[in-house]
Amino acid sequence: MNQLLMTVAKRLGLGLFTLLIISMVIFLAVEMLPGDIATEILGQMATPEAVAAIRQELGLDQPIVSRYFDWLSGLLTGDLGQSLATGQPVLELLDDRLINTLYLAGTAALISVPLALGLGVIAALYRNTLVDRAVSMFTLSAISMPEFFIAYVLILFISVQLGWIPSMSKVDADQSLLERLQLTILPAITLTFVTCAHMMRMTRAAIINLLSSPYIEMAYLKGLGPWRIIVHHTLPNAWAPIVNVIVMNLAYLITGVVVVEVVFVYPGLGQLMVDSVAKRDLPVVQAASMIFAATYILLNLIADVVSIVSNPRLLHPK
Amino acid sequence: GSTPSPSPKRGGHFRLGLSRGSTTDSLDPARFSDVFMQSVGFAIYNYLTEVTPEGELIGELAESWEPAPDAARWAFKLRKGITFHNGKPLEAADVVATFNHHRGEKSQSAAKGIVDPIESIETDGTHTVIFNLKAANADFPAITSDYHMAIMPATDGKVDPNAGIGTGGYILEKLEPGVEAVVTRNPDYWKSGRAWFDKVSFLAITDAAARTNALRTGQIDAMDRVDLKTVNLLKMDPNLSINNVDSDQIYYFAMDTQAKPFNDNNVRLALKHAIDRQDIVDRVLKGYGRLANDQPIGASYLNYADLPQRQYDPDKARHYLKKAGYNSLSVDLSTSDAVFTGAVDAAVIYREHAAKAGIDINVKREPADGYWENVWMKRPWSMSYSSPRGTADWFFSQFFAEDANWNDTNWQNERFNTLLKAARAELDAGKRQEMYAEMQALVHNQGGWVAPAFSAYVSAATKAVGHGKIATNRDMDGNRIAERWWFEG
Amino acid sequence: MMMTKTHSSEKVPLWRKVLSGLAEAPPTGLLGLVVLFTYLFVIVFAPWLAPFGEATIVADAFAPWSAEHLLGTDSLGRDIYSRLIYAARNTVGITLMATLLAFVIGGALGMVAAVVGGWVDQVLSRLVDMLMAIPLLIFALLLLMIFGSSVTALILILGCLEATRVFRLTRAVAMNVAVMDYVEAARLRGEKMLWIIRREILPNILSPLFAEFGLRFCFIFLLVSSLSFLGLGLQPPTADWGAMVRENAMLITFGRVTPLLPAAAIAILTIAVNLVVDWFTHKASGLSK
Amino acid sequence: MIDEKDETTNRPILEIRDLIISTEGRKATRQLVKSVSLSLAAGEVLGLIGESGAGKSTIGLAAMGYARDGMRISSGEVLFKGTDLLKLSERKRRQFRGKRIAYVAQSAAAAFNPAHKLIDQYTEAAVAHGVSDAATAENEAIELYRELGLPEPETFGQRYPHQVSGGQLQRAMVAASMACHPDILVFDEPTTALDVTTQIEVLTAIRRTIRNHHTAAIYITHDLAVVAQIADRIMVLRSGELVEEGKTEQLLEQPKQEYTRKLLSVRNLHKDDTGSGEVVLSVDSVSAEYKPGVPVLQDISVQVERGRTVALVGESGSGKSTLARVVTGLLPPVKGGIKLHNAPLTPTLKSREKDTLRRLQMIYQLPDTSLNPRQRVREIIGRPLQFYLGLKGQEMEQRLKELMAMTELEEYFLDRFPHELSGGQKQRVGIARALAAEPDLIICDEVTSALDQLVGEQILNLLLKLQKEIGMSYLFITHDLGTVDAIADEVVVMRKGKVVEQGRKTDVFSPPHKDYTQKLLNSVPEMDPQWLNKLLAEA
Ligand SMILES: Nc1ncnc2c1ncn2[C@@H]1O[C@H](COP(=O)(O)OP(=O)(O)OP(=O)(O)O)[C@@H](O)[C@H]1O
Ligand SMILES: Nc1ncnc2c1ncn2[C@@H]1O[C@H](COP(=O)(O)OP(=O)(O)OP(=O)(O)O)[C@@H](O)[C@H]1O
Ligand SMILES: [Mg+2]
Ligand SMILES: [Mg+2]
Repeated sequence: MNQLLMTVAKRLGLGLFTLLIISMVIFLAVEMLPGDIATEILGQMATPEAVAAIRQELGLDQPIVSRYFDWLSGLLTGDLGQSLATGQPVLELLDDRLINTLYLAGTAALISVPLALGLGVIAALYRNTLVDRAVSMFTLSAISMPEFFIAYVLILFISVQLGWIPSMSKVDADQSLLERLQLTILPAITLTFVTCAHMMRMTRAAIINLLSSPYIEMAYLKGLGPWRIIVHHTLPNAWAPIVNVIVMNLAYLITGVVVVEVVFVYPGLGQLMVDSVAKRDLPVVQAASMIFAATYILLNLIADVVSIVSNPRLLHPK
Repeated sequence: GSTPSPSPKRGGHFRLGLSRGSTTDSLDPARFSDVFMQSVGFAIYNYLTEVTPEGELIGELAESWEPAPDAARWAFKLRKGITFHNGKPLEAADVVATFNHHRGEKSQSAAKGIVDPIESIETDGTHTVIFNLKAANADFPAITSDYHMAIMPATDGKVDPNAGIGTGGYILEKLEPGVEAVVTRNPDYWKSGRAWFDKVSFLAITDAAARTNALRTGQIDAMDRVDLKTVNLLKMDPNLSINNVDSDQIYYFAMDTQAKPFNDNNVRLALKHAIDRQDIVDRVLKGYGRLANDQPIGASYLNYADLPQRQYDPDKARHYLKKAGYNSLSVDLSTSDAVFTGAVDAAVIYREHAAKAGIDINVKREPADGYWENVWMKRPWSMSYSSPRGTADWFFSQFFAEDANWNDTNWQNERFNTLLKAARAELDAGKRQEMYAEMQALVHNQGGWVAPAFSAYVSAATKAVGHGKIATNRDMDGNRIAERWWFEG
Repeated sequence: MMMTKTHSSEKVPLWRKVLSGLAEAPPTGLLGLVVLFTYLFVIVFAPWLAPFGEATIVADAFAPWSAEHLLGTDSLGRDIYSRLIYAARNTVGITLMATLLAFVIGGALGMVAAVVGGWVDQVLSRLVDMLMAIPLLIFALLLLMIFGSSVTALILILGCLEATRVFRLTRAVAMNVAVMDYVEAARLRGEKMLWIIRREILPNILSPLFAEFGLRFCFIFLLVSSLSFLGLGLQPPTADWGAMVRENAMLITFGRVTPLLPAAAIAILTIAVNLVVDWFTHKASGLSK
Repeated sequence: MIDEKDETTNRPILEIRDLIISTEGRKATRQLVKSVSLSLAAGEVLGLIGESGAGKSTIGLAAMGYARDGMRISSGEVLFKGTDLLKLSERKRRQFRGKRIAYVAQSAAAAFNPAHKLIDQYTEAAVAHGVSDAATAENEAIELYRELGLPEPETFGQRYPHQVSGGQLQRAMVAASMACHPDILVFDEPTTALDVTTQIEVLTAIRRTIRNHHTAAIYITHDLAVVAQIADRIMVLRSGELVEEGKTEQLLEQPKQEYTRKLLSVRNLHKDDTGSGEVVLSVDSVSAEYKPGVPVLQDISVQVERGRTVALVGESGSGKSTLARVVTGLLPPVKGGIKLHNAPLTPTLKSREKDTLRRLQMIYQLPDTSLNPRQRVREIIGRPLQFYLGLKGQEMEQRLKELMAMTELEEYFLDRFPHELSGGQKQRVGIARALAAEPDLIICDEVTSALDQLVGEQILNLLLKLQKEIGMSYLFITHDLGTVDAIADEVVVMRKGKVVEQGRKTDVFSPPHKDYTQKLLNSVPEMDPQWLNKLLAEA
């Protein structure tokens, strides 16, 4: 157990270091991209004088190194700065959207992870039968469609033709949890379609990969039923690869859903990120990127921890 | 559009889905960039002047204005008894502060170029503002109707551009950039017969399908930018009406007239003859637009000159090509869907047309991100668009004058430049018309624009929504949809 | 060297092995192969199979299905059937190359990380963590700036992006092989790392890599067209399935099936690839029931 | 504990009639078991012996109505108290497995699910079959654990499989097989993977359990000495066919078949002392550790002379393999040095010359993991030839043939993959690979323990032959004292990382012994069916 804590601590430290590097890379990257906030805000209307004035006002004429360290020291004191475009504190901008994003990711994960696991188990159980083929074909077809397309189809049937759920998922802080859930369900289902296949296929593969293990044969010889063998004897040993894929998909649910946000008009972080990159609103880009990167690092860490916890060899060393 | 309803009704919550909202939107009128904030701006602010649906310039906060004594000095008289949402009465000082927000060394305004011709502003009493211009300009009053020039209250000679306080028909309740803006009716609005709704929500809905679905399922009452590819299908919905508003928003291909091979006017003429404008209007705009004639001034402008329409003529194109010494020509055309929806399609169709004239147009789709910085005005041939400006002078000064900021064709025409300056100071309407006609002909024949089409503003609304004649100067009824529209009884 | 010299003495010629392999194949695997070959056929003979040109405007927009235009026309009036055929040619190649590139880069580095271990592994793994954690948009824009927007750049960018995922998988499975006695034996012999990777590790991790290939291929397929908004890669009027779905997607909102056609083309390809992949992985799992 | 048993011993509790099992697949099927019949009376123990691949496990599993993946029971009957298991549905059959007939697998380490506690794997079958509830089953488990001499029986079950030693695990498996009080137990080589001392523990436990619970059993092994201790009756199998059958004593004393005689005549190897005085390898007071501060080897000194064999013996985990790793340079020692031909070796592998690497070769315990499954034999053996000696073309081909001949392999095996070879053949490929480098010394890490006796014998013979012919030296790691006796010149006995005793084989193996050596020696099973009894009586 102590060793586990040590591993986690070490990885957290490394994660923080990675975050630091990422913050530099992103700072540099946005710097290197053509244009800056001044030209982007003014757009087609930009005159050199106005651009220069904005740059000066926002301190963009300072050397990048000093701006980076200003940002960093701000970060360390819990000050993420202000949006260059709107002047609003970055924290305020992120707040609601982060919650929305997590809510959507959470709902989607609650549907898709158990579903993918279930389907994966069923496919493994009935491997190479019609059931297996059907599950595979369905999920594979789902990931062959661009996500916006899946969204359109869902909206067509559920919102336009049946009128069950509104096509716009405009959630806000005042809604009750239930209202929110209703509005989040369509984007969540879309994301389920998008992520299910990967997790399901990996579950299936990881389980099948273990089916020739001696302890599975032993379980058969104990006279156990196929369900119990798969769920009780195979799955616990297959977690490591499965969790890795789950985590990859969770990361995607949090960091990569801008298209779904756009189609369902869902106010999440993705849209904020895209707009801010387009406008080169560095403090917002930087903050959102940090959230995404931290998500990624944290989830990877969780995957590693789950791999350890699910493996008694690592959890209870001799 | 549908027939104007005779009986506007007060009340209701109007929900408007708009395409171009962004999380970086700001309340500062100096930074308004697209239809979303412009529409919000026209709901909460008033301007000195207003363009009517008929295209006429009338006073809004200004009661009247006159050149005093020549066109280099303009005096605007303000209406009396108007108060801002915060209760402060409107005075000349507010106007001065507002304009100063856009002017000066330190200005960060997108409208800096527009107010540049102003030398100084002064007040004459509490309700008169005097603009001293650097040079005479007969068209000056028009620029005060520009969407950036929203009048805001001043404290100590300065405006707070982010407060969102104006004199308009609606009071800002909240702005969530990139999501929505909500305004409620200003109970003390000074205009009568305007601002009918109790409440208006402006919803940022970037995706055309999402807007369409929202409208079809009754989650919004009106939307901008109908997807032209499917407009015919949308038309079949009996509950909706499609508004096809003719406008002078122009789509064009800008050639650098200093760069090879476009420095030869014969090549330019060849390319101008190598495009089937009607086909572009039909296929890209699905008929929602008009033919353009390689120059920006459209029928809605005061000084429009009706030049003969240039036709698609591959033979003539070949002829000019030969004159320039080419048997065939291969050129790169830079484009992106960032220019306008369908820009890439337009380029692809043009390519097919030009092929018949022996011209090989190599369509290069450039990154949408950074298109205006890296591609437009940088590549020898790129695509662009422009919304109409109030006057021919305004447009020419920004795009075709030798020192224009956006002289995207790098065009240096002496005759044109002389005419442009002279026309500005000319107060005789007839003479001005002559001069502008000649300038339009110059651009048409020698300029670097291949301009195939003026696009219409195509919006949609439920049949429950009523409106009068829809203005053509800007999208969504001149951005004044909140003020001018209503729910039918 | 040795192998080339002595291969001649091998008893079973390749075609024989292929044939006997095919005879062993499960029906679904065969089905997958048949589909893949059909696609290959279409790709090779596209100009002969397509009744109209890829970019030629031949009729009114959205002409209905007819004898002349089997699947109707698109929003500009181009023949959809012809474009579907040409699109196979344009995208499959790019996707395949990008996927291969991703597997070459990610696979090679993943194996190096697993075999060498220690700080090399740490550095590579953290680097990949980092690359994956940088938002796709910024990453893509950055690469776009560095490599430009040609087709080559597109392949490079997709390859780099996806290589990170492949790296993680390869590293994980190669780790399991790297501890085998035969790898230790090769080390004891004094073999260079390259040889160990090429001859000892790689042949043993092909099957999980294959499985991943089946899914990656599909992901990259979709990425190709979703990156097109950045102005990357395939230039108009070149047809690609992803873009065809995108261009006509709005139609589905009105219940028209046109955009389903290219989507189905992608789906069938994905399923076929995965059927074949299933066959390979199953062969390697040691199960036959 | 004992539930109702069929008392009529003359009526068999299990009968297998004309069982034919063949491979499954599209290729031409092959018969793995060719019409075998057997019967088992209640309380009787039937020994099933034969070389590797003879079909022992296959028959054992068939007794439970089960065929491994890739095989099919094509005909025959498996009658359990008159019910033909093969005619039942899978669901019905499941009610017999684990409940009436239980299985004890060869490798408990592999057959226990690593994810669950031992106790849960005990109670599982009992609960699933409705024999008892979890609490009762747990109590019974504790009782059995105690009976089997497992440490701390009350809490033993709370451990995970990896937390107990191999011998304990195997006993836990025996216990788990008893959870439903089955009528028949099938033991599939339950002691093969264990070292001698542990083997005794398990064997004793099994015997006690069978006797106490009056359970019938099928005991599968390839070790006659083991089966002699436990079986009432023995069946000898070869290539899926019955060779001979008889009462244990009778079969051991008067085998009728040549094959059985061959099985019995193992361990008749003998070697002469072939010392030369020329020291090839010398390990000088080496200490090593994996984790700082936890020494795995302490002060080991070993010398190997040219043409001689030094055997390294000791229980599992005593550090034998670790010493091999230190010598080969995989694990740098923390103290001490290693000399090859009196020239000091650098501690790490990387810094060693190619020629030094060539001189020291290694053969691994498990040919399955030491031969790359994706390389043909030609490449496996050819690589060192090419790598060290730069051979190619005709020369290489010539040498390959010589090596194949030397290791008694058919030439056409060159184009096979390892999985197309039998266990003994694979191990010979490993030897050929080592020989290809023309080394001065070969380290053999348990090269025969995974092989059946006949094959192991052949391998040892081969090694001896090579020693005689080309004066090869071996550092021979094993836990099998029989093997040591057969081939070693010198013996080093290790325990917990230290040398306990060391010297000429004749000295070490003749009394007086050190305690530990004595224990090791006593643990080697002998063919005498009474050996175990005597041993236990002594203790
Ligand atoms: N899954 C399988 N599919 C096909 N053939 C198999 C399979 N498993 C084993 N065999 C073959 O069946 C034969 C009998 O195998 P079995 O495992 O019963 O032998 P065994 O006598 O138990 O040998 P060992 O002592 O090595 O355990 C062998 O020739 C083997 O190659
Ligand atoms: N890679 C390793 N890291 C840490 N400890 C190890 C490692 N390999 C072996 N050990 C430990 O070192 C000790 C000696 O192990 P070694 O493998 O040398 O034993 P052995 O005598 O060869 O046993 P066996 O007969 O089971 O092969 C054991 O306690 C083992 O747990
Ligand atoms: Mg066996
Ligand atoms: Mg060992």
